Amino acid sequence: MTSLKTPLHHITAPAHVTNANVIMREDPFRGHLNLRGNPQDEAFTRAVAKVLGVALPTQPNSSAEQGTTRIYWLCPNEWLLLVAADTQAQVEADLRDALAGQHVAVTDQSSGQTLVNLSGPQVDDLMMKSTVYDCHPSNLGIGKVVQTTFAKTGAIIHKCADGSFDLVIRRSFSDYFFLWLADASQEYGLRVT
Amino acid sequence: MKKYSGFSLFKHSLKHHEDWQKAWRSPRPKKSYDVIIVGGGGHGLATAYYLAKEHGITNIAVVEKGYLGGGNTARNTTIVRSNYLWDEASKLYDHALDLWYGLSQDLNYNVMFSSRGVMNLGHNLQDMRDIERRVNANRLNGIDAAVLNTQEVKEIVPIINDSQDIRYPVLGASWQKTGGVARHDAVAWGFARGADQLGVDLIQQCEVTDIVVEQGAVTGVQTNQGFIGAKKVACVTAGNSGVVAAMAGIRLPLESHPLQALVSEPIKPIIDTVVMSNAVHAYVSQSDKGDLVIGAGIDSYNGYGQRGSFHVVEHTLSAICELFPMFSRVRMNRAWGGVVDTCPDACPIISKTRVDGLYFNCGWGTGGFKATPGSGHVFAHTVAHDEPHPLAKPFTIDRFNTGHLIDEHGAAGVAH
Amino acid sequence: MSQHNRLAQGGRIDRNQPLSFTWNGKQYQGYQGDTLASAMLANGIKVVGRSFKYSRARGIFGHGAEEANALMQLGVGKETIPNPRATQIELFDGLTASATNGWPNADFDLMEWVGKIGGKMMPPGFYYKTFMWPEKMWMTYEKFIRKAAGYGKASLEADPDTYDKMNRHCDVMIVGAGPAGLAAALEAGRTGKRVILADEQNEFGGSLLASGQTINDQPAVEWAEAAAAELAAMENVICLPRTTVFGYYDHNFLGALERRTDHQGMTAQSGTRQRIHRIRAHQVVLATGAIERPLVFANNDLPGVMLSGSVATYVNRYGVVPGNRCVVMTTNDSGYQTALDIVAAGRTVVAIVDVRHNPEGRLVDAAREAGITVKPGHAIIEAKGNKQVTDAMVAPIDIEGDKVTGQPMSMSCDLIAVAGGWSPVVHLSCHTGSRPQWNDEVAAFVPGPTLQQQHLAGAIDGEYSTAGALTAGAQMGAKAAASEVHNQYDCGDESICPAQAMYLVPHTKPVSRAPKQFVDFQNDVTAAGIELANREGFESIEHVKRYTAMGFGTDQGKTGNINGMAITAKNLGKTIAETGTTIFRPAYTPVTFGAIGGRDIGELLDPARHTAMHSWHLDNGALFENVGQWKRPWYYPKAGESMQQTLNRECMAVRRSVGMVDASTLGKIDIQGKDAREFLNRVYTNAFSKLAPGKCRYGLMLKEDGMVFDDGVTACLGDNHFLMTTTTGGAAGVMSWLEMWLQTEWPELEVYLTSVTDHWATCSFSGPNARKVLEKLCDDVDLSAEAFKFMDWREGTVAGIKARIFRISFTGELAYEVNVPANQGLHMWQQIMAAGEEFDITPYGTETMHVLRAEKGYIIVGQDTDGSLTPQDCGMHWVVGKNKEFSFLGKRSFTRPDTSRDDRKHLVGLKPTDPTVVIPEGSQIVADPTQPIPMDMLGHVTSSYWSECLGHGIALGTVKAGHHKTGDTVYFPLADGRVLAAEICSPVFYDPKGERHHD
Amino acid sequence: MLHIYCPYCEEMREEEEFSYSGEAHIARPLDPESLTDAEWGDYVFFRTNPRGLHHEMWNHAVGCRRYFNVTRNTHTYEIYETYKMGEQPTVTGGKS
Ligand SMILES: Cc1cc2nc3c(=O)[nH]c(=O)nc-3n(C[C@H](O)[C@H](O)[C@H](O)COP(=O)(O)OP(=O)(O)OC[C@H]3O[C@@H](n4cnc5c(N)ncnc54)[C@H](O)[C@@H]3O)c2cc1C
Ligand SMILES: NC(=O)c1ccc[n+]([C@@H]2O[C@H](COP(=O)([O-])OP(=O)(O)OC[C@H]3O[C@@H](n4cnc5c(N)ncnc54)[C@H](O)[C@@H]3O)[C@@H](O)[C@H]2O)c1
Ligand SMILES: Cc1cc2nc3c(=O)[nH]c(=O)nc-3n(C[C@H](O)[C@H](O)[C@H](O)COP(=O)(O)O)c2cc1C
Ligand SMILES: [Zn+2]
Repeated sequence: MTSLKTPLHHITAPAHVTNANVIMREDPFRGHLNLRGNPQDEAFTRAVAKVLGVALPTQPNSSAEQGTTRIYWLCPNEWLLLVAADTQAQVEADLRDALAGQHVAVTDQSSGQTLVNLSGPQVDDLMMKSTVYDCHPSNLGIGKVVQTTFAKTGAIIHKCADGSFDLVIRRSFSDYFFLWLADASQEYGLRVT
Repeated sequence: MKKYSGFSLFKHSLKHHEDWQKAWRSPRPKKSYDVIIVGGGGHGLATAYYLAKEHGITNIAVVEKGYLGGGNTARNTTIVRSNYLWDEASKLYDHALDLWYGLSQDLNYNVMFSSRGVMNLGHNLQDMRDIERRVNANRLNGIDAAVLNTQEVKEIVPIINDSQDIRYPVLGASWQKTGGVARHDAVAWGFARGADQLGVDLIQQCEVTDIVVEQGAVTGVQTNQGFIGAKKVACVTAGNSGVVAAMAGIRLPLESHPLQALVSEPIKPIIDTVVMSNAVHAYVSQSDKGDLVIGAGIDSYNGYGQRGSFHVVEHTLSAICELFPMFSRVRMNRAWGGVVDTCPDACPIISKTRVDGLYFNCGWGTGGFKATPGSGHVFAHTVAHDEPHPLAKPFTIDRFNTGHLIDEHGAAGVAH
Repeated sequence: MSQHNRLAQGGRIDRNQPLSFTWNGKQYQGYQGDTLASAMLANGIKVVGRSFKYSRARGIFGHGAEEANALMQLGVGKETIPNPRATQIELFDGLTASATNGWPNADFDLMEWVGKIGGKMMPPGFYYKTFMWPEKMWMTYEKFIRKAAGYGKASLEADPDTYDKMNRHCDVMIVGAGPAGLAAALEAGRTGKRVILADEQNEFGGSLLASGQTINDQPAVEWAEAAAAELAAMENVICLPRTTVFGYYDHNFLGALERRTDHQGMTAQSGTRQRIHRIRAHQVVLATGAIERPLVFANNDLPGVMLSGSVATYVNRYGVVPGNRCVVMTTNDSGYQTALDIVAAGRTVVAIVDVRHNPEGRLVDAAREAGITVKPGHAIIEAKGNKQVTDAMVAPIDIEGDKVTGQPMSMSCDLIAVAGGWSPVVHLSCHTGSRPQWNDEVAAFVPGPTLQQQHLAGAIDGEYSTAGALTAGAQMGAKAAASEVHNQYDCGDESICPAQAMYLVPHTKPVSRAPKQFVDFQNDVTAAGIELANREGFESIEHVKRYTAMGFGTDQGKTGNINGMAITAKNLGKTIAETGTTIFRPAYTPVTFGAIGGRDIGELLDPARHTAMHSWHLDNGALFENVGQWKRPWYYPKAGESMQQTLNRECMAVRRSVGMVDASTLGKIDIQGKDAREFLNRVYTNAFSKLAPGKCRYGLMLKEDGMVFDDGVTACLGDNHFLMTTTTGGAAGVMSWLEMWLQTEWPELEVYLTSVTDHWATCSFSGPNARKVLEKLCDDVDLSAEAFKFMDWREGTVAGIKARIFRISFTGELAYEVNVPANQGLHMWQQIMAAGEEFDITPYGTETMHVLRAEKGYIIVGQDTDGSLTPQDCGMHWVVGKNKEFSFLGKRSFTRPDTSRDDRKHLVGLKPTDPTVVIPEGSQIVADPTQPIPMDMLGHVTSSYWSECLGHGIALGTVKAGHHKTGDTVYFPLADGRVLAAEICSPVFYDPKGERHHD
Repeated sequence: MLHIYCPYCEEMREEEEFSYSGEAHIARPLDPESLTDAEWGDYVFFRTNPRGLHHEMWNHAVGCRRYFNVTRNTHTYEIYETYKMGEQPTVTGGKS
């Protein structure tokens, strides 16, 4: 659909960088759904697992993944569901159906935020410049998800299996995010793919 | 007590300065006093001075847990101005400003009050509306005030970044030419010497640990130097007011927070006035010694540690470098913190309490240095007459029950 | 001039890499590895500056952070840096430096005579005693005082450099890479724990770099090099040379400044010049060493008087002997080592003057064997010379070191090395409020108890032997890493003879009459000055500091403070422990402002938030207004238009046809749960119990003090589902306010809140043709006035996109707000603009929005309110629920005596008497403009505009008892002398019956 | 620079992630209308403000957005415990 524009659609990527040690890739138009509910309530967790095909992670700062669906723990009663592009409406409807009558909330955030992957040999240094959170592998292990600061804004940071970072950033801050990123990665070389 | 003057300096220099007298005595506390002032900061010492000078009460002790003037008086950015928004506040602060003029002569102690002007910058349209409002109110109250546009700001402070392309450009400012800065220690010492000269006992290293109340009336204070009796006890303990009030079973509408400040290394004169910005959060002036004196923001948490968090300083210095890009290569020499007693309406409490003979003067928060002489003056009246000075009337503690708050937040932000 | 003080060999300099530099306009040479100070000394430069009160000539005194005299003006133009110490500037080719004070120059300073003659009149605090008459003259005196004060000059141009920061986390943070720090790092590093080792010098090794000792039979320097290399190879260890830990903050957080390029030139050729490491450590090992203490004697500030350890450092580390004939004065064995080093360098030691009466042992013997004269029980009571030392006056003293007991003799010399003992670098340990403790055994303050996870190793703890430092370092490194000690150290015989504590050296004259005995060089604080302060009643050490300015300088009293405290103690008959120290604060050494600011300047000062339509606004010439962090279009001027013309055009477009504003910035909170209504009832002044799905309602939010704090429209999306909007600036505050109530007070309410501000883009278009525009784009919603009423909302398809359409109006016209997911916001905006083209649809900004709403008397929270107005004050009784069961937030405050008064300031309309006039916003309102100042003010103008459609100015304002004064004329005395007048009227100027938006 | 344990995220986080929210355990009166002006004023404005042990609320603003309680020494800044909303402190009195 041409009418769709991601928050980062207009950024001007630095001209071809030969020695890019930080690589940014946006994963645009994913479905982002915010889910609230009581994890102690089995009716809730069961219903959600059924719809999503994967159990809700209930450990703090953890995530779960199944196919194109990914779930981030945000707080004891809140999760971010990342689903395939264009499926969010269906998933939302399915969840509403499955959870009818329960104290839950499902909220579409797909346009309010975007998923950005940061990788490259010096991405750890970049993260050290950008967030007060300790992104060292000993603290932010693979699969772990934290909500924390990113420069003067916030981000949800997920450590991916390949050592890269997935960041969920808010739409209105995305220009600032990129300004920061371009600036902080200047000494490393940034490529946008 | 010998008068200070250039001539006395000369005379003493011939005698190798061996004959100078003490600026104040260090007496042992008497058994009892007519009035005990708890807290030997600027406000407490000024209260003692004016009680003795204007109300003839000289059987007074100022008890100070540390050294005189060592509380917030020792650690503030010394900005003096009176351009507050509301009538009640601006009249009180302007009374103080009147006293600043001539204070050195009155005390025979040079407090180095430097009326170099104070500028409050505006960075957005609402800032400018607020500035217009405040300046108009000041003007009609007879307080020196003007609105400056960006060019006029630049003329007074040529080094300011007046680019309109920056994140929060300078759109204008309010300007009080009669405001300025003073040498904070000298203010405390001047009042101390003046009070001592009038017979007031200044007792240092004496911490009040309890306020003794019998049948609803105060009878004295318990201290680490023993019990001291008093007919009246006037507490001027700034950040520690909540702690002192609790000794008398009273709660106050105060929270004590760290407020930090810092200085650069001394440099040659580069900024001749006081520049303040609430929006980007930076305050700067240059002391006579040459250091840039910079006020940081308030730490959000309650804290009595006289220190705050580093990110508050970082925030302030990024704002300073934005406003004054040439200061970026200047270096921070020292940073410190005070404990400010913030009040819900950013105005002080000058008040009797439900305990007879117990008075509080507190809640000056981030901005009481400028009020030092005025605060002491009206508080002395309140204590002497057991009745608020007319200018202090709006600042009694029951305004938090009646709802008659005087909200200086909107216009003053951090009200240095 | 040649480097005539340079040794032919030795030291850690590279004689094959000569570097040239300029000092006070003259060219000199030094070598790679030099500091500016060592290069200046190599060239025989003696006078490096002038003191600031008495303009006395001063020379290099130390070799590192403790240096108080050698403050430089480094570089010129926009690159210049005021006040760095020559001892901490690494030499680079082309460096230029000059003195910060002295007129016409530092070497020949006319001000010296002012100091010499006037100095007597300038004891501490003299300015408090004079300059008072006439009162008006103070500002003139002050001008001269200011000119005389200060050291270097700041540039007048913007800094060409940038700075950045890194957030670091580690298990073990080790500060200082001397023997103790290196040993600690080796232990901690081998455990695999995350370790950071920082040292402010250019290379690791600390005092070892100038030491001739051996460690485990290896020369100390080689051991240090090997240790540094071993650590550099450990992946888990981060080595940060040239990095000063400047502050130790609560909960084991440390700030460190890394100088990345300062050793290469004035500015960074690429990347950032300096970097701040923000370090959160689990455990901290402080191995910051000790600073040598000078001795206070007459004229001890003459160039040529230096710290003994510094002299040794220049000799051993830099291959520079700062003089030919040296007299060493010492209270301990370390002076002997210096003397031996000087002799080994081929220069003369005239004598070692030892204040101890019976020094003996290893080093004393060695000195005697080397043929050096030792004068036990003596002291240098005075230095002689003009601009540089020529003689030392040496006299016998009593065993306590209090009195001169015999005739002074003169020793001709050009260098005096003083060794007064050591002051551990306790600074960092004190930053979090811990007070240092006096330790009699080492006659020094050592760190006191602390709450931080902190360990001490080496000289900072009074452990002054190298083996001791290494062993303690190893222990603490292991302990911090929760492991066992691995390495053992042997440094041979380090036995010493006990030191004698000594601070002020007696003179034949009393302190007040002796030549100046300096305690704090930078602020010209003398022993006599301290005595005077004590005499005048300044007894607390903090008073002494503040009265004399001792320790106020850029060195923060690193060499002077302890002596000053000892002198005070003696004057007051107290012990040093009782006297205590002043408080150590960050920064350990000065830190560049720009580095602390980091990258958060310029565009990055604060995030600028943009809506999905931002690029369109840019493309269409919008000027922007900052609203909170948001960039909102302010107005869209066309070529040649004045701002007022633009506003008139934009306003009339809305009133006559249709205009559109980007309302995406309004806060939006999605509220779900069966108790959502109850929740809304509690947080809003009005009732939401009966709001049906498909309906919207305006609400006011109060703080508990009863004052308006936010407002907005809430739509019922479903029985248990609402969408609340907030003001743009208030969004975050409202969200956390609501969450707070839910989470802390009312957890029993089944409600979930989610901020959806960023998810929805909002195109708000209004005007008589608004419906026609929408009709073109939407065919699945009955848009008729009867079916889709004012304050209704519908779900529908607009321009092919699923949207929420709200029929709400902030302009008083027929209006729709179309909400679509922001990914489609730009598209929707473009489609509406295209559909509206035939109606001349006009984009408008916040300014026109303000005019239009003011014509309708709608308030802007924060502009028309200021936290002191109740809903009643705003004339909004209609939105306050009278019969709600729950006492909504703020309600109780209405009935307080002051809040319930009927003559509070009320928000009213103001119609200028002269219709062409627009009253300036912020004007104060009076009833009687002829009243003399101070005038009685009734209130002020909160909003004021030219209303093009009404053809006159309009304003809103607060007026005392204004609701009872409709029809009264009030006045606005302006700064320019004009007095404007207006009539108090209803705030609703336009379409008072509300027919247009109901249409 | 405080380092605070979030009882919901179950780990230590940097001060920059949190916002302070004042004294804890101040219950909103159930029936405000029945209070005297003084009682209401006391609830809205008056605080204990101790030097020493303080129970206070923080919000993990940039993290999980939960409010929680902290027992902290306002003089030394030492944190003794953090605990969830609705829970009671275990460290009380005595310490200062
Ligand atoms: C960083 C900072 C910057 C500031 N900047 C400005 C500014 O630019 N302009 C301005 O106008 N104001 C400013 N202020 C505010 C100003 O410093 C204070 O409002 C003012 O100094 C208060 O004076 P005081 O005499 O009431 O308090 P203090 O000077 O704090 O005196 C109170 C005294 O009470 C003593 N005390 C406390 N408890 C006891 C006890 N139990 N027994 C005995 N004694 C006790 C304390 O030791 C202290 O000495 C600033 C404050 C800070 C911290
Ligand atoms: N002769 C004596 O009486 C005597 C006295 C004291 C020390 N010493 C010698 O000093 C050594 C003591 O070893 P040590 O390791 O304790 O001290 P050290 O002086 O060798 O090392 C301390 C290091 O810490 C660094 N440092 C200090 N503050 C810093 C900060 N804030 N940030 C970054 N770096 C900082 C210094 O630059 C220095 O390199 C021993 O070799 C001992 O023989 C001798
Ligand atoms: C206006 C002002 C100027 C100051 N200038 C300096 C200065 O030039 N050098 C310095 O070391 N400290 C300076 N200080 C800070 C004091 O040294 C000290 O940190 C402060 O009074 C707080 O006291 P404390 O640090 O002992 O707690 C200044 C303080 C104030 C209020
Ligand atoms: Zn959390």
